[in-house]
Amino acid sequence: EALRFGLNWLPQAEMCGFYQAQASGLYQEAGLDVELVPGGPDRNIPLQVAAGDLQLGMGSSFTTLNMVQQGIPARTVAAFLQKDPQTLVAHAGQGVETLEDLKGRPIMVAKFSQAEFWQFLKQRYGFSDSQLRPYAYSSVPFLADPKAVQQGYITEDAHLLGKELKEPPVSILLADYGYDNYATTVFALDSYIDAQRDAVARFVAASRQGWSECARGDYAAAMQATLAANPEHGEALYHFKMKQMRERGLIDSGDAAVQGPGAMSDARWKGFFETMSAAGVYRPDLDYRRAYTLEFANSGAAVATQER
Amino acid sequence: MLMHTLSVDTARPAPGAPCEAALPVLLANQVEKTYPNGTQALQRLKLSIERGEFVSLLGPSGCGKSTLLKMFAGLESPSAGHVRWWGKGSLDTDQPGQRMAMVFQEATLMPWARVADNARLPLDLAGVPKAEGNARVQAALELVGLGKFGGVYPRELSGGMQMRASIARALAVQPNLLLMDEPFGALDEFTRNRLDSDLRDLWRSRDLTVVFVTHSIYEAVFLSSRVVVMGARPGRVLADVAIEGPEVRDEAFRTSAPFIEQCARLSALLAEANADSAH
Amino acid sequence: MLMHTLSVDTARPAPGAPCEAALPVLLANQVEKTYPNGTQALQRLKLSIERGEFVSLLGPSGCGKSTLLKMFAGLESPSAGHVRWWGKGSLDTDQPGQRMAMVFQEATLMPWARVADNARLPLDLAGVPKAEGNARVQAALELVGLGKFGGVYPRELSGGMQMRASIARALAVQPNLLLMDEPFGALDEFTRNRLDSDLRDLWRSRDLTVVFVTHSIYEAVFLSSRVVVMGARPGRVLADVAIEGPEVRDEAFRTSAPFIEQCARLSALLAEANADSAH
Amino acid sequence: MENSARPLLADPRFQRIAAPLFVGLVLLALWQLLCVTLKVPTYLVPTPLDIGRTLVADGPMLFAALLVTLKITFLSFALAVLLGVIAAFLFVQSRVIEASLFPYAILLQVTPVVAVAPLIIIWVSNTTLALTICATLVAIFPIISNTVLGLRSVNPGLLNLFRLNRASRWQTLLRLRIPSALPYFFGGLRIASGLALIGAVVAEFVAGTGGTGAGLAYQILQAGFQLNIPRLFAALFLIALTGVLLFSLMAALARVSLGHWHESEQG
Amino acid sequence: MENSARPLLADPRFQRIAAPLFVGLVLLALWQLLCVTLKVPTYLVPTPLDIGRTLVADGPMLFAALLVTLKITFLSFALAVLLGVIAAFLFVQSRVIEASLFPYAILLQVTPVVAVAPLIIIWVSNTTLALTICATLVAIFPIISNTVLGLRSVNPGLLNLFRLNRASRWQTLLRLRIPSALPYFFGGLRIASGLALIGAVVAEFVAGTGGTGAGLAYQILQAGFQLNIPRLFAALFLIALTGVLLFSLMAALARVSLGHWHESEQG
Ligand SMILES: Nc1ncnc2c1ncn2[C@@H]1O[C@H](COP(=O)(O)OP(=O)(O)OP(=O)(O)O)[C@@H](O)[C@H]1O
Ligand SMILES: Nc1ncnc2c1ncn2[C@@H]1O[C@H](COP(=O)(O)OP(=O)(O)OP(=O)(O)O)[C@@H](O)[C@H]1O
Ligand SMILES: [Mg+2]
Ligand SMILES: [Mg+2]
Repeated sequence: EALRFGLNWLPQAEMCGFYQAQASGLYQEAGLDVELVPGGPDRNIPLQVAAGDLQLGMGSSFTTLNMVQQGIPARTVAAFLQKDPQTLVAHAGQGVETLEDLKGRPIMVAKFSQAEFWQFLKQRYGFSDSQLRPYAYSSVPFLADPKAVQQGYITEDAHLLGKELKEPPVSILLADYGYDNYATTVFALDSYIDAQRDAVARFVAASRQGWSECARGDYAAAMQATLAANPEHGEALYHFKMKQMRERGLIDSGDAAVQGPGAMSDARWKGFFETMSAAGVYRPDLDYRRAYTLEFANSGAAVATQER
Repeated sequence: MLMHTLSVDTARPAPGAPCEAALPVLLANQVEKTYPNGTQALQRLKLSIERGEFVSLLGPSGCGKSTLLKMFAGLESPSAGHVRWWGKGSLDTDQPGQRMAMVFQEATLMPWARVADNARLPLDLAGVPKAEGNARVQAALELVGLGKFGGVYPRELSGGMQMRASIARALAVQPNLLLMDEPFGALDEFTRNRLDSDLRDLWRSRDLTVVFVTHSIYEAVFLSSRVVVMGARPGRVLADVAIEGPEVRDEAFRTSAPFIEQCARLSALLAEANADSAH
Repeated sequence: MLMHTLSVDTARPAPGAPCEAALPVLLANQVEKTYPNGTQALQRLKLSIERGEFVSLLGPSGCGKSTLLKMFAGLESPSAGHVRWWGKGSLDTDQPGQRMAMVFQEATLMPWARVADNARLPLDLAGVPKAEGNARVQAALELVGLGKFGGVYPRELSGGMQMRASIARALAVQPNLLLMDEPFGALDEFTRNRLDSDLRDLWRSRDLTVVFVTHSIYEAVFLSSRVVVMGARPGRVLADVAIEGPEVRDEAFRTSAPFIEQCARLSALLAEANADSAH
Repeated sequence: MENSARPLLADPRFQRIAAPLFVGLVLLALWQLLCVTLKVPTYLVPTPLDIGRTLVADGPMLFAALLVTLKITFLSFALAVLLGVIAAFLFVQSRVIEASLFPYAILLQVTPVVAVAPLIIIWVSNTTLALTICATLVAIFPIISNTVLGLRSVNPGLLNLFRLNRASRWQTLLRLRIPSALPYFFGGLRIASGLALIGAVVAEFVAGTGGTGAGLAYQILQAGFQLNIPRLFAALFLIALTGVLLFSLMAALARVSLGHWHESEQG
Repeated sequence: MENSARPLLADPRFQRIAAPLFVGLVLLALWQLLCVTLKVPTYLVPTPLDIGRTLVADGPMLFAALLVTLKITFLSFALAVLLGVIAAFLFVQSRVIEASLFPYAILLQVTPVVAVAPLIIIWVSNTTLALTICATLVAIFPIISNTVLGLRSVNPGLLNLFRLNRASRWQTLLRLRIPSALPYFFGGLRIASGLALIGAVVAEFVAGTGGTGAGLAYQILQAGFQLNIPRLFAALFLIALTGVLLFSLMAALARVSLGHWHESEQG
């Protein structure tokens, strides 16, 4: 079974489980011929999936909600990061400790995120658009201004920004403040799922296995494959990211703690949808249940493979 | 020898021989030309030029000579009236015996091409084989005294040399109808006289009709079988004078009494034309 | 009246009056010119032109007349030898009494400017007040018969009219040194004769030195106090002939015996020059 | 053969407007037909009707965004013309100046906006200004390049005339080089007007703040993220329309300035 | 005043190379000095020495990336020239064709690559081809615009000469319009060469996959994310150098083709 899985960024540690499954032959064992297609800054993975160029894509809770809202039947079949690594970063010693401290401050936010976590912050914490400052794909403006706040990722903030700063920066993980977006999800068109139910199931199962190994710290194979595909990533950063993911329980907290990596729950989807529709991102009458299925990631079989 | 290379065409018909029901080579019938800015360059002009004639146009500066010549070349269309070529309403120079060439008032050379390439242009456009074209071009260049200048670019020539290059370009065509707009104005009298003689010889030896614009009365009388005097503002024909003279004209003719007499007569007509347009 | 507007300058010095230690207005000393492509246009040319002279250059096409004139205008620098203006090694036309103007062999008009604006250019560049400039330009345009054409664009003029516009541009400067490169070549004989007379009158009435290139021997004799005959390849002075004639020259002079005699003499010299360059 | 009572269809002014509209209509019809018969899904390529509906429905929002983008476009275009022309004037003063500085003008063109935007953001806190600078960087080079070319393409005879009359550098520039350069300059304007527009969009992509006061680039990005492809195309349509209008404006300017003398505007 | 044994310093060919190098050295020295005295942190603006060191240290990697970018640049430049010239030939056949189609050529210029790249990627699976198409879109318009302008800027006297000799459309194009258009065409090339380069970089940003076979854009992107600013500047330097070399190549081409007759290449 040949299958193209579109990653939403250049190969990096946040995709550990997939590379692990690929490199250690889990996909092959499952009878799948998986190609991990690297993404880039402005690639539109959902569009490529919708067009059939890719069979599976990597996204977040937003992805399939957007698709369903636009009348493209697609579902999230697994979510491998229970906590979105999204952070807001500030310099140390600027009086920033909690999310509330950032209210009213200028924040550099990528446009990509403005329809996502920014809407959550506006809705839940009363942030306003007047705080927005441009984020030009670079942290240099942040470094240059001690008062600056920018978006970041818990997996890399301290490592990347820290080396240029005297004190490590303050990272506020939005997931800790009720931002329950699933990250590193796997999604596909309904039509594909219906036609290739078995292949999807095997892909999710093998990926769960890969992610379980990553969560345990067995990620050597994944790292090697990732660095081969993206030499600029660097080994040190990879280790740092893995450490962060494991320490912060990004992979195996929440539903995954019980049901294994990739698991999701109706309640969390409902809560997330209600928050975002209240923020005006989605029509309140949108049937959010059509944006995911628990059929694959929450199956008992998956838990069993985890304990192979 | 040069003359020979440039006159391989059929010899000119015996004068008076009935040719193609004697249709004029050129006929301008009640032609008017008003330029977009409102200048009326020609007014109800009527002129017929028979095969084998050598007609010179004389007239004050700005009287419409170039306009008329361009109309004869098919480059301007009349605002009223019409022009006929060999009896037809449009030019078809592919027809044998109906080849046309023109020397413009400016040299009009392509700055990017060498002199020989400039002169060969009409031949290239007509698909004349390279070897034959080169021979004809070289002959024409030598005729105008530029035999050694085929390889230089136009901007390396003096004004008179540029004009001669453009004359060579027209001669290389071996035309049956040759329109020349002040071709020898920028040449010294010596060269001019020589080219006058050469042109007259060429005309005599071939089936060639020439319409020649000049400001030199002497040149007009020396060359022409007929001189048309034009008046200005608006341009029109004031006088149409047949020139008496021997078939073969040489330096002796230039100093003969009939020559001087006819020059004087044209001079008077021209003075009238000038007075007329200055009124 | 026209003449008056164009000759407000100081009257010309009495002939023979000692002026500025009698330094020549123009001096070409052993001047050579070899163009980058190797053509030797001038060879060891020596020529001195005194204040108040009217010198014509005659010579076969391509003998270096334009090159020499451009050198006199400071537009070409000699490859060897040197040129002096009023005894100095460089031109300084801001000096009173040392204004220069030139008529090029081509009309050289700015296509984007109307005729009057074209003619006013040198005055504008010299900072002449608008009103005075306009008056001088209008007078000059009327002198050349373009009084009604100040408002049109160059491309709406005939070839001869363009040339006259460029003559008007030079005359409006009221120069003390006037360099003219075949200015009247594209004009009918009537207009040409009139402008010849006008130019001669202008020259007589002002402190004006003229260097005049022409192909017309008659014109050269009629106008000049001196005629220089040049030979070609390489360009050099073959003869330097003082012209005898009355101070005031009119149509009668054109038919006088001395006139015809001098023309014949120059014609012979010119034929020599041509034979010389054709050898 | 001229005819003063020319029929409307043969009038060049009419043609200039009607012909592209006609071609446009044909293309749109074809597009609609293809989409419908091949059942192309809307999220892949929307039909012109879909786009039209979106244009109407999202009109106010898109139009507001367009105005923001237009502001940057005009500011940067004006700046590019001003600075570009000054640079060209400078370069044309001597071959040595040109040789020394032209390579550094090329830097302006070949440096990706993405790479310099972060630095610009640091130095310029005003977003409009930052965006204008970015877009100017994109638009300026064709102006410099074409203007220099034009200022050099001077009839040598006229140059002699000016030298003869002891014209100062400044006079030669003003009265000879500038008029001679106009055809090239307008060619540069035609290219730069489009680049200023695209520069404004790119600058917004990279350095825009987004949010409420954002321009068309933001709308395009968000529509892309949210797979609202009809809106994306509607925004693209507005940009294209602006580009065509800008171009026509430049062409009209060239016609007015050159029509009476330069051959490029004849016939 | 010419001198055959001209001293080296006055030789224009020498000046053309030495002058910009000299200016460059002065600017680099100034930059170094400013960075050192003002203690500008490396992550903000690295010193030229830092950049040089990085260039040496990361040389093989950067050079490999440069080759990838160059490939796209050349492919798209060639394609832009080919298609642009064909389009220009077409447009110049009649004012109606030009009026009908020129607005659609403008679309090529004003459509942001970022917006169309996702669609192109879907239709064209070969990455090199997809990148080439994107970069071609960026580079083609100046070629079309300048070439059309040039093909129209024909001496009316020469046009008469060709009409007189019953030259076919094709002959007129080949022997009159094309030579007349060359100065404008080379002007277009000068602009387009830089745009092809920047187009290749932008296309890689937008549509590239990154990884081992990736070009300079990937290096810039990654260096930016990882705050390896010296490497970012080293990559930018390589792009700038390529741009200048491309430009010089076009200028040399123009000099060879036009030097013997066109005034823009004289003096
Ligand atoms: N393109 C044009 N637009 C407007 N008027 C023009 C145009 N060409 C010529 N004219 C006008 O038409 C008249 C005749 O011009 P034409 O060139 O035919 O004169 P010509 O007899 O050849 O003069 P010359 O002996 O000076 O060459 C002139 O008054 C001129 O101003
Ligand atoms: N720019 C140039 N480059 C090379 N050779 C040139 C250049 N200009 C003129 N020449 C050559 O120099 C010689 C003299 O040219 P010049 O223009 O001075 O002649 P002229 O006496 O004015 O001729 P005419 O009466 O035809 O105008 C000619 O042989 C010409 O070919
Ligand atoms: Mg004429
Ligand atoms: Mg000359």
